[in-house]
Amino acid sequence: MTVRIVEGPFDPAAELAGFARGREDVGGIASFTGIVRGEHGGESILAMTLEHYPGMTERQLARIEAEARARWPLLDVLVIHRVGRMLPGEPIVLVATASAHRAAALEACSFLIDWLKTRAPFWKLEETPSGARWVEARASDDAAAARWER
Amino acid sequence: MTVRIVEGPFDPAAELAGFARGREDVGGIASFTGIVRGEHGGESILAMTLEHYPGMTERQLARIEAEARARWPLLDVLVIHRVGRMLPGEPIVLVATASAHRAAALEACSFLIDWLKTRAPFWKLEETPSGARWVEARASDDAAAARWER
Amino acid sequence: MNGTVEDMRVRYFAWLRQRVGLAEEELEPPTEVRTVGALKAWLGERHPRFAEACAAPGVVRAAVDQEFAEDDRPLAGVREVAFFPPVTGG
Amino acid sequence: MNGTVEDMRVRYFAWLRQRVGLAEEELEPPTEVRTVGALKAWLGERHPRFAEACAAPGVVRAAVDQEFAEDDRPLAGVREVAFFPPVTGG
Repeated sequence: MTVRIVEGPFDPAAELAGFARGREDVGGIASFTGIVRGEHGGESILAMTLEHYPGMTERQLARIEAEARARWPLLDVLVIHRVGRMLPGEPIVLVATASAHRAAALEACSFLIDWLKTRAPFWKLEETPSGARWVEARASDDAAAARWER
Repeated sequence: MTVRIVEGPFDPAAELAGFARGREDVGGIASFTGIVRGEHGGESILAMTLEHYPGMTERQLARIEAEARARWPLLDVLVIHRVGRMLPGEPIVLVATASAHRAAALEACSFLIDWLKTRAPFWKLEETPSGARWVEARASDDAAAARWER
Repeated sequence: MNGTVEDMRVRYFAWLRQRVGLAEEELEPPTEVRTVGALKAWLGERHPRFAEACAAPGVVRAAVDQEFAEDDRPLAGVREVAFFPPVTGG
Repeated sequence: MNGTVEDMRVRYFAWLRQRVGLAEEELEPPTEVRTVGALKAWLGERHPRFAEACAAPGVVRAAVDQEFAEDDRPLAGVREVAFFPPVTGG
């Protein structure tokens, strides 16, 4: 079970290659990689800066990961979130889950990214040709996270 | 959009590394990797052989993939399924989806593996210490696939 | 298009292939064998263990020209029919 | 535990940090500032643009000792309070 905040580029494929390697109890691995898009709301994105709240971020991610493990029989979990300035095409976040069965891996992966998006203290600043702007929270993210309330 | 049947081992991480690379319109990539487990129903699995129906397999996978693209705004899809004999810990199947937004990528990935499991002509033969046995279809797989009926 | 079938290939997969003892055979069913269901019954006369498998409901699935098919599927013009147990891939 | 707060660190993130013009400050709020809501009002007197942001409902979120907190959260014994807009990570 690993949660990591990284300040430079990371390689999701390389991280996944090492994830759950050599285990014979894993039947399925699900993953989600979030990537900086080159466009948002019709405007070009030149770069994206992720600000976060050091300390609280790690605490919240650890809590979200523990909640996922309490809800699904997970054999392993990996969460990597990049902070700082990054360019279009670069990965922002990787969530991976391993379980004996696919439903647990897939559902937990969706849960982790939904809760991370609404409960971990990160803020996105987009650089566009007309200046920098803070990304606004989306109601659809709240709705996605609310699916998992109980 | 790629659908591949492979007869030897494949490397999901390497496949994912190349998937959707260099695109700036992809906001999220979801993936599922199915792996041969070393145990099933309390018995050790020594090896697993995947039989399929050449021709029909490719046709069904192409159809399932087209259905996913019709339902979600996908920018790319990758399906790789191994056939023949393989060992515990080795990947059987990889499904990956790329979209501008995460919900489409995650849902389409679940859909693809659910329909593949119930609509593509593959059959698993497990080798155990007490002999070989054909894996029985699971009602839970039918239920998972039925979620996507409409 | 009178239901006549010529040079039909019948294929068997997984444990059905093992039970029948054949992966495939080229057959010329009589003209009265006009549907998948009729073909099943006719093949059952040649292969007792195939008939046994067909007796259990929902166990033997069929594909006609590589598309899933039910028992009422007509066989006119069909070149390939396959029988197999429920799929278990992924 | 009478609500007295000493040497509290207040932190601001994202556009709230830019509006206030500070990432953090060490403060000693008066004893009558006993909750997150009261702290917001008191900080608003020092930072007019913080008061402006707080006037819009649901825009300024808070964390107390690195846990999300609502306006009624007591501040007794608290060492760090943070204010920020809704999160947008992932």
